[in-house]
Amino acid sequence: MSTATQVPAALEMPRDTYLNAGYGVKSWFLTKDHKRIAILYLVSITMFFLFGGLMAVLIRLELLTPAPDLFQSDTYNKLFTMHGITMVFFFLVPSIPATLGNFVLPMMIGARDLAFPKVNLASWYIFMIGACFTFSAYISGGVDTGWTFYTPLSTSYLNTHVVAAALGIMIAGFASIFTGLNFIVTTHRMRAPGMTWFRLPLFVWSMYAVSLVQVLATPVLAITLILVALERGFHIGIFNPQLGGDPVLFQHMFWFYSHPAVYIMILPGFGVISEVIPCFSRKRIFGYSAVAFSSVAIGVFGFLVWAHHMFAAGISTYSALVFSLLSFIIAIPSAIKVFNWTATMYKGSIHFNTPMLYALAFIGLFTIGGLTGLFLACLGIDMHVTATYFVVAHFHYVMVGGMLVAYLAGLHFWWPKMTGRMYPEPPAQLSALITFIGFNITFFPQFVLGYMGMPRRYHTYPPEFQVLNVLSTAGASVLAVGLLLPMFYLLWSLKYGEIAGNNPYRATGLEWQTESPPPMHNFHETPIVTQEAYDYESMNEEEVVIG
Amino acid sequence: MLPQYFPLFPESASTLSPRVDALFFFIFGVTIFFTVLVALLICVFAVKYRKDKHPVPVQIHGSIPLEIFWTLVPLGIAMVIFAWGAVLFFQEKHPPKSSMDIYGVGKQWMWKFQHPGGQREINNLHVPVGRPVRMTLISQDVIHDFFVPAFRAQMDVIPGRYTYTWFEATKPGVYHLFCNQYCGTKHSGMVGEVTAMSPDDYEAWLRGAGAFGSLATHGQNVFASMGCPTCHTGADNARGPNLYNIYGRMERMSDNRLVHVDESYIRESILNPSAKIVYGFQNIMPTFQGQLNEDEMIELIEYIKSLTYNGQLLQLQTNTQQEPPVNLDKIQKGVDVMQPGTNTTPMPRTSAVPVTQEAQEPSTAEPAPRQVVVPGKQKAPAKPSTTARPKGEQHP
Amino acid sequence: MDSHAATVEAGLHHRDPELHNQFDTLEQQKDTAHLGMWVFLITEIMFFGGLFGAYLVYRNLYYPAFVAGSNSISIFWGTLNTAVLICSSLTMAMAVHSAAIGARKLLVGFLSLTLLLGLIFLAVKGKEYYDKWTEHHVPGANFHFDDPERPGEAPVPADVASQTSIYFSLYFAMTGMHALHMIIGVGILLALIWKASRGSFPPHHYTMVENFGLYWHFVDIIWIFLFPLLYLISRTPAMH
Amino acid sequence: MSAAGEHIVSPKLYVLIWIILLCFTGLTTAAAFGDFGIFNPIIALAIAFTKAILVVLFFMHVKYSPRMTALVIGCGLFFLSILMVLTTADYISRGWMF
Ligand code: HEA
Ligand code: HEA
Ligand code: HEC
Ligand code: CUA
Ligand SMILES: [Cu+2]
Repeated sequence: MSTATQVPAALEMPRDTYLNAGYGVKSWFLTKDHKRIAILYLVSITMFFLFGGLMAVLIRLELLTPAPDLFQSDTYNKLFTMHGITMVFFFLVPSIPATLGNFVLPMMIGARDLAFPKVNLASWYIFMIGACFTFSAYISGGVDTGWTFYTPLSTSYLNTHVVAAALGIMIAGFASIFTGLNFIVTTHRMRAPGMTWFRLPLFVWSMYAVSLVQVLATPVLAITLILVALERGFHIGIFNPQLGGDPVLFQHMFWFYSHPAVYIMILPGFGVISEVIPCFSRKRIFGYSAVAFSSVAIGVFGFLVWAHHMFAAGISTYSALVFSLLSFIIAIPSAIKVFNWTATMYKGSIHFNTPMLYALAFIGLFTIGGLTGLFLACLGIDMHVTATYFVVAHFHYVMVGGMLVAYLAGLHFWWPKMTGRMYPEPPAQLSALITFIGFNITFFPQFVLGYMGMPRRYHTYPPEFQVLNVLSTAGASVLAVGLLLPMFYLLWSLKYGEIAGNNPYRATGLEWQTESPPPMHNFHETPIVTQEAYDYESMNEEEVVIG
Repeated sequence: MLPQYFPLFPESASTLSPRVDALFFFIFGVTIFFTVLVALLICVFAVKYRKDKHPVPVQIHGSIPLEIFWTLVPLGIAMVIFAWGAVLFFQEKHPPKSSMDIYGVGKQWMWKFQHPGGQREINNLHVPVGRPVRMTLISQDVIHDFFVPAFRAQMDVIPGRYTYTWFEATKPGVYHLFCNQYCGTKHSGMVGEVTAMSPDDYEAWLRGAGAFGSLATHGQNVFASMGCPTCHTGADNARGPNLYNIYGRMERMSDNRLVHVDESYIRESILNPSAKIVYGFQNIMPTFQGQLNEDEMIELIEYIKSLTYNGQLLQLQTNTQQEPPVNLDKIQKGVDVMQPGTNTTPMPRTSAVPVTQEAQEPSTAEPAPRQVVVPGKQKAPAKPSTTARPKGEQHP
Repeated sequence: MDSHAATVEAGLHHRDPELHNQFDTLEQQKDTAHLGMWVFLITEIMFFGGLFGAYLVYRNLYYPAFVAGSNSISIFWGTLNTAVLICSSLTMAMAVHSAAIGARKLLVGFLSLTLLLGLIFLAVKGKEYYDKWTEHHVPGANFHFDDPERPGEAPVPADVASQTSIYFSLYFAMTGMHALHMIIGVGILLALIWKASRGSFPPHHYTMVENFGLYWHFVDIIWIFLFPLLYLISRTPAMH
Repeated sequence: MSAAGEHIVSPKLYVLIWIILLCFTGLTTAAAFGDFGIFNPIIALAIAFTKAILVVLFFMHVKYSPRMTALVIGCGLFFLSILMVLTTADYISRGWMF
C-alpha cells in the first residue's frame, strides 16, 4: 500500500469513478457521497464569489472619484453590505472546509465517507436555503447594515430586509456547524488502521481546529441574529438603548462569533499551505508538531480576543487591555507557522508548480496581513486606525491574500484528484502572478489611506485621497483578470486537460494513493497506514516525472 | 507629484499625534523587518534550492531550539508593542485635569457641538490650540464615531451613554472630522471640520458666536422647569441630596458602593434614578426618561457641575448672558412629574431616614458640608445668575 | 482508538443491513453516532449560552427590574413544569432502558408517556404565556408593567417598570427557545413512537432512541437552569 | 473504548435519581421564599448544577460512557465560561477608574 502506482507511459482515466457513478440530476442532488457534495458546494460558492466580486468591482468603480457619481449612498451601502455578507458567509467560511475539506478529508484519513453523509448533504441544502433567504433580501431591495449588523442601526433605523438577510446567515451558520460536527466526529472515529493522531496530515489537524471553532462559535451568532430579528419584529429591548438595552452587548455577542470566524477563514488555508509546501519542496514539513499544535492553539485562543474589534466602542479600559494582550498572544502561533513553512523550503528541491506559487504568495501576503493585525491589536494605534481603510486593507490581506489565495492553491493542488485531469500549467502560473501583483496594487494603497484617516464604508471622500483610490481601483481590475482566468482554464481542462493519473505530484497522503478521480467509496480496499505524514524521503526514491 | 495633492501621511496636529506616530513607526519597523526577512528567505531558498540546482532534498524533521527561538522572540516583541500601546492608550483615555469640556451630540447625519459658554455649532467645531479639550459625546439615535485623524483622536458615540475622548491641538488649522462608525444612508456625509485657533482667536470666536446664555444657565432653567428644586432644595431635610460639589467626588450608595460622580452618573441619576440610590436617601426620585432631550440633559449636567463652592468650573463662561426665556411648557411638565401616580407613597419630610452615625457622614472623606442651600439661589457666588426662578417651583 | 481495526475484515464481509457503508462495525457506527450527538449538544449549549450571557449582563445592570419581573411570574406553574419535565426525563430514561432490553411494548408506552408529559409542559407554558399576554407583559407595543404581583408593596418606580421589558424579553426569548426545542422534541417523539410500534428498534439497534434521549434530557437540563434564573433567584430585593 | 449505553442501568437507580431530582425541585422552590441575601442565587444555582449533574451522569449515562463524552461536555462548558466571564468582565470593570 505504501508505494504509489507506477506511472505508465500513457495514462488512462479510471473506469469507475465517483463522477460516473450516476448521471441523473437525482444522482447529484440526492447524493450522499462526500465528493459529490463537495462539488455541489464548489459550484455554489463559485457563484457566490462571482456575485461578491461583482459587488467589489462596483465598489471600486464608485470609489474612483471622490464624488458620488455612479450610485446613491444607500446603493453604495447595500453594495458593501452584500459584498461583505456574501464573501464572508457564503464564500470564505465554506470555501475550503466545505469543498476541499469535504472532498479530501475522508480520503486523507482513509475513510470511505464522512461519519454522517446524510447530515453532510443536509448541510448543503441548509446552506442553499440560507442563501435563498439572504439573496431574497438582496433581490427585494438589498440590505444596508454592513456585514456586522450593528444595533441599534440594524434593529430600529433601517427599513431594508434585515430580517431575511440575518436569518439567511443564521441558517447558513447551521450548515457550517454541521460540516464542523461531521469533521470532528469523522476525525475521531473514522481513521484508517494505523492512522494515529501524529500521522495525520496537517490539513486534517487544521480542519479539526476549524471544526471546533465552527461548532462552538457559530451557535452564538445564530442566537444573536435571532435576537436581532426578534428585536426588529417585536420591538423588544435587548439591544435597544431606548428600552434600556445595551447596543454594545450585541457587539460582544457578534464578535464572540466573528472573531473566531476569522480563524475559520484562515485555518483551512494554513492546512492547505502545510500540504503544498512540503510536496513542492519534496521534503517533510519542518516541525510537524509545532504546526499541528499551533492550529489547535489558534482555534482555542481565537475565542479570547473578540473585543479587539471594540476598542473604540466604549468597552471598559481594563477589559480592552486584557483583550489587547490576548490578541498579541494569538499572533504567536501564526508566527510559528510562518517560520516553519519557510524553514521547510530550506534544503528542499523546489518546484514552481502553480499551487506552490500560490503558497509562496500566501506566505508573503499573510505575513503582511497578520503583522498589520498587530497595529490593530495595539490599543494606542487602534484608537486612530479603527474603522479606517487600514482595517479594510488588513482584512483583505488576510482574507484575500491569505485565504482566497490558499483556496486557489488547494483548488489547483487537488484539481487533478477531483477531476482526473491536470490544469494547464502556463496560464495557471501566469494567473497566479497576475493575482499577486493585482492584489498588492489594490490593497497596499489602502493601508496608507487608512493611516491618513480615510473612513471605511464611505461613499464619498475628501479629494486628497483620490490618487491612492484610483491606484486601488486600477489594481482591482488587474486582480479581476487574475481571478477570472482560472475559471476559463479550469473549465477548459475538464475536457482537454492532460490525464493526471493517481498521483501526478508524487505527493504523500492517502488521497493520492487512490485513483483520480476516486471511486465511489474512495478506496478499493481500506488502506493501512505505516508511515508518518510527509514521508517524502521514500517518495523521492521513485522516478522523477514531475513537470 | 506635489505632496499636497498626494499626501501619504496624515497631518500631525495634536499632542498625541507624535506619540501615536512614534509607536506606529516602531511597529512599522517590526513589520518591515519580518516581512523582508520572510520574503528574503523565501526568495533565497527558492533560488538556491530550486529543483534544477538542488535535485536531492535533505530531509529535516525540525528543531526544538529553533521553535523555541521563534516563539519567544516574536512574543517578546509583541509584549513590547502591547506595553507601549497600553501606555499610550491610558494617555488617550485620561484627559488632563485642566481640560475644557465640549459636548458633542451625534445624530443621523450631523454633529452638534456645544461649548460651555453656550455657543452651538453644527458639523463644525472650534477649539483653541494649546489647551486640552475633553469631548463628552452622546448619540441621539444609532452609534456614530467621532474621528479627527489629524488629532489621532477617535471614539464611538453611543446612544444612551456618554463616551469621552480628548485632544490638545498644537497647530492652528482646519482638519477633517469624520463619523467613523457606519450609521446608515448618509454615513459618509456625516463629516465636518475642526478648526483649531490660537487662544485669542478662539476667545474672539466665542464672543462672536452669539451664545444665548451659558449651558449652565440654560441648565438652571431646565432644572427649575423640571421641578428638580422641589426635592433638591439643598436643605438638610430635603428629600433629595444636596447637589453642591457632587461633581467629581466619590459618592456612597445605599449598598455602600462608592461611585464616581461624572457626567454618566448624573445622567443615570436623572433617567434611571433607581439604579443607584444615594446613601441615606430613598428611591423616590421620578425618572425623567422621555422628558429631556440630549441637549437639555447636557445643560442640566453643566449646571450641576457648576454648582461648586468656589465656582472654578464656571471660569470659562463668557459674558454674553441674556435673560433666558422661562419655558412655561416645561414648568407644566415639571408639575406633571410631581403628580401622584408615579409616587404615591407618602414622602418622608427628611430624607436621611436611618439616622446612624454613618448616615450623618454619607460621602467619603470630602468635607462637602450639605448646607442649607437652594442650588442656584442663595449660595452660588460664581454663578452669575440672573435667571428668574419660577416661584411656584420652590419647595414650600 | 482503532479498536475496530481488527474487525475490519469481518465487517467488510458479512455486513449487517443496519451497518452503513462508511463504517466497519456496528460498534463503530454506534460510537460515532453518540459522539456526533454529544458534539451537537455542545453547540446547543453555546446557543443557549448566548442567552444566558445576555441574562447575566442585564441581571447585573437592572437588578430591581429583574426583581419586579420575576415576582410577576408564577412560581407555582414554574415548579409544576419543572416537576413535569423531570418526570418526562424519567420516562425517557425508562424508554431507552426498555429499548435496550428489547421490550417493545414498554418502549412504546414510555415514549408515549414522555410525549404526554412534554405536551403537558407545553400546555402549562402556553397558559403562562397567555397570562403574561393578558397582563400586557409581553414586550412590544402593548407592553406595560405597573403593579407588582404581591399586594401591599410599594409600587415599582417608573424607570424600573420600563426596564422590566428587558427581563420579559429575556424571559420570552429563553423560554421560547426552550419551548421550540420541546416542540421539535415532540415532533421527533411522534416519529419514534410510530417507528417503535413497528418494531424498528431491536436491542442491538436503538441508537436513535438513545440519541433522542440525550436530546430530551438536554432540554430538561436547560429548563433546570431556566427555572431558578427566571423564577427564583431574583425575588428578594436585598441582594444585588 | 466501548460503546456508550452498553451498560444497562437498573430502573431502580432511575427512580432513585428521579426522586432526588423532585426533592431538589421542592427544595429550591422553598428556598426561593426565604431571604438569604446573596445566598439566594447561590443556593438555587448550586441545586440546579447538582440536578444537572445527576441528569447528565445517570439519565444521560455519562457515568458509564467513555471519557471522551465527559471531555466533549467539559469543552463546551469551558467555552461557555469564556463567553460569560469575558463579557461580564467588561461590564463589571466599566465603572472602574484609576
Ligand atoms: C482571515 C481573517 C483574519 C485573520 C487571520 C486575522 C488575523 C488577525 N487580526 Fe484581523 N480582522 C479580520 C480578519 C482577520 N484577521 C477582519 C475581517 C477584520 C475586520 C472586521 C470588520 O470590522 O469588518 C479584522 C479586524 C481586526 C481588528 C479590529 C480592527 C478594528 O476594527 O479596529 C484587530 C485588532 O486587534 C485585528 C487583529 C488581528 C490579529 C492580531 C491577527 C493575528 O491572528 C495575525 C497573526 C499573524 C502574524 C502576526 C503574521 C505572522 C507572524 C510573523 C511573520 C512573525 C512576527 C510576529 C510578531 C513579531 C508577533 N483584526
Ligand atoms: C472573503 C472575503 C472578501 C473578498 C474575497 C473580498 C474581495 C474584494 N474586496 Fe472586499 N470586503 C470584505 C470581504 C472580502 N472582500 C468584507 C467583509 C468587507 C467589509 C464589508 C462591510 O464593511 O460591511 C469588504 C469591504 C470592501 C471594501 C470597503 C468598502 C467600504 O468600506 O466602503 C472594498 C473597497 O475597496 C473592497 C474591495 C474588494 C476587492 C477589490 C476585492 C477583490 O479581491 C475582488 C476580486 C474579485 C473579482 C474581481 C471577481 C471578478 C468577477 C467579476 C468581474 C464579475 C463577473 C461576474 C459574473 C461573470 C457574474 N471590499
Ligand atoms: C421627588 C423628588 C425628586 C425630584 C423631583 C428630583 N430628584 Fe434628584 N434625587 C432625589 C432623591 C431622593 C435622590 C437620592 C436617591 C437616588 O439617588 O435616587 C436624588 C438624586 C439625584 C442625583 C444624584 C445625587 C448624588 O448626590 O449623587 C442627581 C444628580 C439628581 N437627583 C438630579 C436631579 C435632577 C436634575 C432633577 C430634575 C430634572 C431631579 N433630581 C429631580 C429626589 C428628587
Ligand atoms: Cu454617523 Cu456614521
Ligand atoms: Cu478579530
